[in-house]
Amino acid sequence: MCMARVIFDEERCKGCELCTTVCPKGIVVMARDRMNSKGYHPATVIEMDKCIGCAFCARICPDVVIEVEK
Amino acid sequence: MCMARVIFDEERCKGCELCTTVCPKGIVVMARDRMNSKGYHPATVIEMDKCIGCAFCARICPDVVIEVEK
Amino acid sequence: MSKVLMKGNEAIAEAAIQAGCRYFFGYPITPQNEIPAYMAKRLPEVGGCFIQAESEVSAINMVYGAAGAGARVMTSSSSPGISLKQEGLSYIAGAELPCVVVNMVRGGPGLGGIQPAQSDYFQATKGGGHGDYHLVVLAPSTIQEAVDLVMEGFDIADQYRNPVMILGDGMLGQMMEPVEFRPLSSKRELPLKTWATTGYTGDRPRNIINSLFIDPQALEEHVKRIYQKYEEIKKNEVKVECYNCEDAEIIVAAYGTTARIVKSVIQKAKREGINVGLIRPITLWPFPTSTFEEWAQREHVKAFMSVEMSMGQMVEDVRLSVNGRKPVYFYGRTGGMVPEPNAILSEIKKVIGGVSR
Amino acid sequence: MSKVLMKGNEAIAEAAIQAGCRYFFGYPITPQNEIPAYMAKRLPEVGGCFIQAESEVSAINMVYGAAGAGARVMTSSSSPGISLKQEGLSYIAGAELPCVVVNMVRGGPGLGGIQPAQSDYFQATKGGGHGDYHLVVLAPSTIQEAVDLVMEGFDIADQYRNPVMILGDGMLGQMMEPVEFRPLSSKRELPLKTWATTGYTGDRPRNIINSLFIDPQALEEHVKRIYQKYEEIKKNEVKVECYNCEDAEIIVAAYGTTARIVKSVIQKAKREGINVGLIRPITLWPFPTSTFEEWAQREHVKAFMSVEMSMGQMVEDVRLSVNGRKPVYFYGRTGGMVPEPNAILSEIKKVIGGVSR
Amino acid sequence: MTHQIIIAGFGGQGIMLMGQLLAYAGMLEGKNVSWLPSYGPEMRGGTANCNVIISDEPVASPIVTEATAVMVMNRPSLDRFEGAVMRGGLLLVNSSLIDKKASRDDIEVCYIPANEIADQLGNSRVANMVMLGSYIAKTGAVSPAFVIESLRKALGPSKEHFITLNEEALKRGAECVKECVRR
Amino acid sequence: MTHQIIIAGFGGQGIMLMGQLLAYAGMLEGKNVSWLPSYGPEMRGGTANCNVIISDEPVASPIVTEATAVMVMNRPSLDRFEGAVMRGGLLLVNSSLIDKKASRDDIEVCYIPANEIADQLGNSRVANMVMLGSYIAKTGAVSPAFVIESLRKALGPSKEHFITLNEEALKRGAECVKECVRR
Amino acid sequence: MTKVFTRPKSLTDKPFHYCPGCTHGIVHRLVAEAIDELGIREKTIGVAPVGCAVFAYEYFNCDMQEAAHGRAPAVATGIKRVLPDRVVFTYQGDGDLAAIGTAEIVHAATRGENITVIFINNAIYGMTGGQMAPTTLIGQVTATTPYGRDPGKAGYPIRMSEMLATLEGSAYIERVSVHDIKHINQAKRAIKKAFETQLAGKGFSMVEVLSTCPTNWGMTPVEALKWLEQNMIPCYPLGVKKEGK
Amino acid sequence: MTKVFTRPKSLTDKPFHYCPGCTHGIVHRLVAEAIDELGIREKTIGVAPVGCAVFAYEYFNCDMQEAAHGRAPAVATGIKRVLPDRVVFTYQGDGDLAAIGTAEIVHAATRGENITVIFINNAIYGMTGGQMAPTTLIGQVTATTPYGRDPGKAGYPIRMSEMLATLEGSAYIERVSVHDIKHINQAKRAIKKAFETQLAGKGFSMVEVLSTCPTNWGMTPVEALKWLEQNMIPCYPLGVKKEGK
Ligand SMILES: Cc1ncc(C[n+]2csc(CCOP(=O)(O)OP(=O)(O)O)c2C)c(N)n1
Ligand SMILES: Cc1ncc(C[n+]2csc(CCOP(=O)(O)OP(=O)(O)O)c2C)c(N)n1
Ligand code: SF4
Ligand code: SF4
Ligand code: SF4
Ligand code: SF4
Ligand code: SF4
Ligand code: SF4
Ligand SMILES: [Mg+2]
Ligand SMILES: [Mg+2]
Repeated sequence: MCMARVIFDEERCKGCELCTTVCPKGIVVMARDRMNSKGYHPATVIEMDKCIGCAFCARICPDVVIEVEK
Repeated sequence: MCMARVIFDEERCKGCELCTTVCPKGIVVMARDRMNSKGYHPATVIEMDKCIGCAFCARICPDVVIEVEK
Repeated sequence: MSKVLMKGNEAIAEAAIQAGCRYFFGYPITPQNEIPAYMAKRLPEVGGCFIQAESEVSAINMVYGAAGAGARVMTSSSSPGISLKQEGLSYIAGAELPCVVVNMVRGGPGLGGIQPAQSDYFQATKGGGHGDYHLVVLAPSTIQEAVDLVMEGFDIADQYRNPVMILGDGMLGQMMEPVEFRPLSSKRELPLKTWATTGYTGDRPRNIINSLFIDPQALEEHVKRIYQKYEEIKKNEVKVECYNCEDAEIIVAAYGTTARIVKSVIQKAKREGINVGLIRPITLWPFPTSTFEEWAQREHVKAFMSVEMSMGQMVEDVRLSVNGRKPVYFYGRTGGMVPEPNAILSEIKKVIGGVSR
Repeated sequence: MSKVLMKGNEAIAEAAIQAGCRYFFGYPITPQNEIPAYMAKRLPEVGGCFIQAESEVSAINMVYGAAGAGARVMTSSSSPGISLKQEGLSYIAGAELPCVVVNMVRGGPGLGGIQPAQSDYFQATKGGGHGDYHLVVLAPSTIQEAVDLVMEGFDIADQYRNPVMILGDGMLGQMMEPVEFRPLSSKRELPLKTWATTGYTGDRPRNIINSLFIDPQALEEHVKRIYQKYEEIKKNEVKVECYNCEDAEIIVAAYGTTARIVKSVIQKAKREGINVGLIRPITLWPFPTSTFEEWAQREHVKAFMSVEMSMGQMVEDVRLSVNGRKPVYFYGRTGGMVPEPNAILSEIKKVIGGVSR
Repeated sequence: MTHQIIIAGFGGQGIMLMGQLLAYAGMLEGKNVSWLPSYGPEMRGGTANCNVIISDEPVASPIVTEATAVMVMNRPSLDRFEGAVMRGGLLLVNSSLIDKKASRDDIEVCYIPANEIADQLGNSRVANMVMLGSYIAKTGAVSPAFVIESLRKALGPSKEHFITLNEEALKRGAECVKECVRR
Repeated sequence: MTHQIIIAGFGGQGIMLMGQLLAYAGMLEGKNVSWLPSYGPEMRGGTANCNVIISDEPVASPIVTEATAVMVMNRPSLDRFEGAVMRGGLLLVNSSLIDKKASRDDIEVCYIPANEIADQLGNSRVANMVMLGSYIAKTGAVSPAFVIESLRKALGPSKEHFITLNEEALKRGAECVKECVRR
Repeated sequence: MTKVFTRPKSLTDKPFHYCPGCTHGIVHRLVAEAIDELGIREKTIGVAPVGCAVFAYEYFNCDMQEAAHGRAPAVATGIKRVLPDRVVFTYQGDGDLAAIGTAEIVHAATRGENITVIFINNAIYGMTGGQMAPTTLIGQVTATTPYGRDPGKAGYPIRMSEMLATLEGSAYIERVSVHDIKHINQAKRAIKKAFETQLAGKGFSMVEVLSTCPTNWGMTPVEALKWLEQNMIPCYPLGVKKEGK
Repeated sequence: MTKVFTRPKSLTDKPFHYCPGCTHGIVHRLVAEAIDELGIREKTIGVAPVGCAVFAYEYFNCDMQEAAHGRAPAVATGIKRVLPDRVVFTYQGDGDLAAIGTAEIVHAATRGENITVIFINNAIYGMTGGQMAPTTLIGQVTATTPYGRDPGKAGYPIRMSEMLATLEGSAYIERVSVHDIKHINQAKRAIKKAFETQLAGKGFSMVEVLSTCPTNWGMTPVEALKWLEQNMIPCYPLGVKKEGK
């Protein structure tokens, strides 16, 4: 089983939700519970262990919020 | 036999000789013996009776020097 | 008619339509985008035509064509876009075509910024294009005045066959004030546009719109005839507001929105017992030279000060008008910075301190 | 070096090459076509590059790019083409890029004519583009001076990071005179172009060529810094020729080829016992204001007269300099007409008659 | 009498509309008015603010540097505009979004829980009208009826159901101004 | 001493070259010189003319309005420039192409059959050099040797055989000036 | 005898200022003939370029406007929008249309502006004394390509007709030549068709005419026609490039 | 664990000012990745447009010039001629490139200027608040086509890639999209290839990227991607339009 991890630079996130639409595992969601200093609900990953490190989320993010490790 | 006639407005002629190259009868020539007030030897027709009124000479003349009657 | 609250840009567009303008050719640029947007919406409603041109260069040349065809036509832009129109404006002036051009000035040079400025004064009044010519330059201070001047501007353009520029700034374009669209107080006898290229049907000479005169003598005669027209304009069309000049120790020269700020300063100064006057040129070209001349001769006036949103441009015309009779000072902010009343007041005090010493 | 007989336009092109200019971007227009033609021939020989741009607009923006990359670069045109360059010039001034721009002025406005004129003075000196900025404007009177000023112009441009305009006219461009290509008398310490975009290898900060300052405060600071530079230029770079001014009753102001005609007039006047002086601004911006001020204070000088190939443009700077101390008159021809010596002389006599009455 | 007003907040809070309604209402009352927005790159998100003047005299400068009243709808606006209130002037703070207190003691400050009230009314977008209601009640600068008339103009005839909601918001805002602090 | 010269004729007659050779020769003699062409749409056919000044003093205006000498190579040029000769000045007329006589009686006029002489030399294109030879002989403005040197520069090394022809033309032109009329 | 060939009514009496043998004159006449034959002179408004044809306003016997260099399509647009029932045409050179006026022609075409453009491609700037045009052939020597046009430095000849044909707004585009009688006749038909396209309200029409500049090519007029045929036509293939609906 | 996806070195640290979900940001990253992968950052000089990407000079971590609206190709030409061994690219919007800058892009292409152009087609003027662009779709409502773009008045959408592909000087032109991962990957390959084309000295290269403007289209970012796919791609077919030698 491949271990992978995504890291969000939440301050850069603008809450556009694009990343949530491309995750094959459906684990990227918006964090409705918090806001960054720009006033956006940032994207985040639930169930990180399901992440396959495909980097789709990172590749579609217009604000280079996401790093992926594998 | 068809009668035709070409009339040169010699003052307008610039002696470019284009008309002389298209006459199927080869009757359009430059009048080396005279100059118009612009200093050009004008084109003219020798043996007008050979003219078939095809108007090729007129059609190629860039300065609308030539009228054709038939 | 009742008043409506409108943005300066929209009011200017509506004024043009009410003045019979049916053609608008423009290219987007901040801070005047409400003008083309309004025109795009309204012109089809009144049977007119709006085109977003591919550039300002193209827009001004569409204006040339439409004006030459006899239409009332307008374009608008802001500083960099107006620079691109300079060749076209010179052609329009040279071919003696009437039209109205709006410049909602922003900070420069170059791409600069988008905040209000007055640093295109030279370009507007001295001729940013080549050759000897002038635009009639109208500088409204309120939106109502903008509306009135746009409407009159079309008449002036038609009367003298000369382009008219409305010189505003981002602030005037973006703010809202109540306006009334009212008929012009001065009715002009406008000449028929018998010179327009509408088709040569034989009932008049063939019409040619042109600014080429390859024979220098002919060109000189043409230019001199245009300059005679300019003398007429200078005689008939100068507009200026004098405010609180009687008994003023110092007279400030300011136009457009800056003049409004100066008025606030004057009220403030009054409360402090300082008598400050304002000469507000409404026509920047022709410049109200004689108004300055007259006040410069008054003894109570010790000095003049030009206040501008620029590094000092109109001040040259003030100096030319005052012609050494009194000292002329300058205070300005630029690049989109708006002069603050307190700063102006303290400049005024400095000057008064200086000249009364 | 020995002298060669050269056309003004070709001499200007060669001077640029001798000054190290290796890039030329231009678009044909009469009467300056010999400049691009010469450059097209010569630049490949010296390892440089000539491009005939698709338009003047494009040419000036190529100049922007090349200057930003650190090269010595030139463009040239004539009046309508220079109008099209106004946006680009404002950008170049705003981004503080050094370059040399030649305007061989022809009659205007509009398409106008192709004979010599000086009716682009306002455009050149006041800023035909938008925003607060100035070009350094050099106005040669002879071909030798054109050569010298072009060479120095590149240095001035580099020293102050500001565009320099050579303002000539069709006559200067088309005539021939002997010229010598000689090293500049004044050697300048020129700053290294560490700001040029040559590739960010990490040994210096990242370089950005730009004129956008979206924050008005930043834009104002930027403009004010440029204006401090202008003060330096005013202090260091004013060039002017005074000719026969001692004892002159009237001083004529004239520049470029017109000044040569005036010199002929002065010789003629001398023979008739009339003492006429000439102040010939060589830098039109910065204008030799203090020279005029000084002579205006002399008692023997009764009046000034600006003689131009325009409807009266430089005369405003003369008036601003004289500032009411003495009357300032104007005589001009325009549209490609060249003032005749006799006509100038009779104007001078008229003025002298007037002021000595 | 001249009201010199600054209104500031986030881009989406209806700041510009508040100012326009005030100016329109002022005009309907026969006053001289002006409305001046800040424009520029701020428009794209970030903060927005506008200046409104309502006066018996013709409006000279449309710029408000010494405000008779400032309304701040978010925290950055409080920081930025608190200083612009003239001595003795009025500061209205949207206490729903601003937890900080004003620091000046030479002005009157009202804390209006505009968003909370709006939420209570079932539409958080009318927080601006709550604030406006407070301002009007406090200063009497314009009559609420004219504000509603202006709003009717702005919304167009189809949105009549919104009007009631907004009227209510104005009213609720007006009720809040009892809680003001004059220091 | 200042020579102020106007040269005029048809486009193809080598008018501009005449002027340039004069100016170049003047320069080689260490004089101040200038050459000023008329330019413009006239260039495309029609007439051409230029002004040349050769002077001990620096050249002020390069425009010749009162010429010490005028050379006209065709009829329209005579009509246009006869009046430009200063009183006592010199007018050289190409009598091969101009049948008219000059009308002024306050100047010296020479009739030079330039084209005929050129034709005699076997090349009608050197009519301009014939005329130039006359002018130089008459005025001594520059030495013929410098004109030839200038011509050598203008033609380049490959055209050496032309030089002899041109030298001859200058000489023949010089011989003509005996036939001048001083009135 | 009746006149079988005579000066078209849509030309004024003024003699052309063009150089001897310059085919600008032929094209002028063809345009005038087309206007005559369609009977539209009274409602035609022409726009002259800056280029050798700058004085076209003196030759076409209809109302005319003289445009700034390259801007004729914009000027024509202004006229046409004001007077949609008139016939508006521009007459432009290759410097005018294919260099400085590139944006104006592309956008007039893409807008489907209902105007007719007569485009004279003579592979050079005639009026200013023979500089390179965008249409100058590879290797061709001009005042600004003294060593011959090198595409590595000065780019390739531009085929405006083919380029504009890619635009949806262009209704009719044809390239023709006037180097002999047959092609002159073809050119005439094309020009007439272009006006007909406008009259039918179909949108933008353009005829590119390969033309000579004997003066700046340094040839006799007769040589120039040959050079055109042998050198220009291979680079600029004749024929209809676009024909809409 | 190793980083399999991280911020490219050729981007500075500065957060983009673009609206949420605006695909300008994706394209910036792709350009930076291509530069990184080719190892050319040190010799790359970029030219920013006037448009929403006006601050591109703050984002690309290489030397940059900010050009006047539409003139980036001319500015790039100036730079490239002075520094022929550097890599020069422009980044331009559809107003910048396809409207005001039409002449500059056409002539850079026909000159075969050895530069790379990244062309962002978002069918609108983003920066100035949503006016019609030359690429605006038929029927699309914008600030200056309030009744929807009517081709009879405002012309047809312009296909720049197809148009420029007709020019001999263009070496490589491809149209791509960034509406999903597959297309983003394709876009990346195209951008890289464009730079490679320049590095090989082949001449003008351009990648047209279909891009969204959620703000002025009045949609959420996610809706905008769908709208792009469903409306723009049919009008602007993806693929290689030109691939030279
Ligand atoms: C703005 C501007 N730039 C340049 C010129 C100079 N100019 C006049 S005509 C011309 C080009 C003419 O070439 P073309 O359009 O091919 O017409 P042709 O003379 O060959 O028929 C140029 C560059 C001008 N008048 N205005
Ligand atoms: C000469 C000039 N004209 C107009 C403008 C105003 N302007 C700035 S950006 C822009 C258009 C932006 O649209 P686009 O190029 O499509 O880029 P986007 O914002 O959509 O990415 C315009 C018209 C300007 N700055 N300069
Ligand atoms: S890397 Fe792939 S699997 Fe992991 S969160 Fe991102 S899109 Fe989902
Ligand atoms: S795509 Fe990027 S900016 Fe958008 S929500 Fe996801 S992480 Fe945030
Ligand atoms: S009409 Fe025909 S046959 Fe007669 S002269 Fe002309 S070309 Fe020859
Ligand atoms: S074609 Fe015309 S201009 Fe030429 S020679 Fe014949 S008649 Fe004369
Ligand atoms: S220069 Fe060329 S295009 Fe112009 S008129 Fe002469 S031959 Fe014709
Ligand atoms: S306005 Fe449009 S193009 Fe510009 S940043 Fe916002 S979404 Fe992107
Ligand atoms: Mg041509
Ligand atoms: Mg866009």
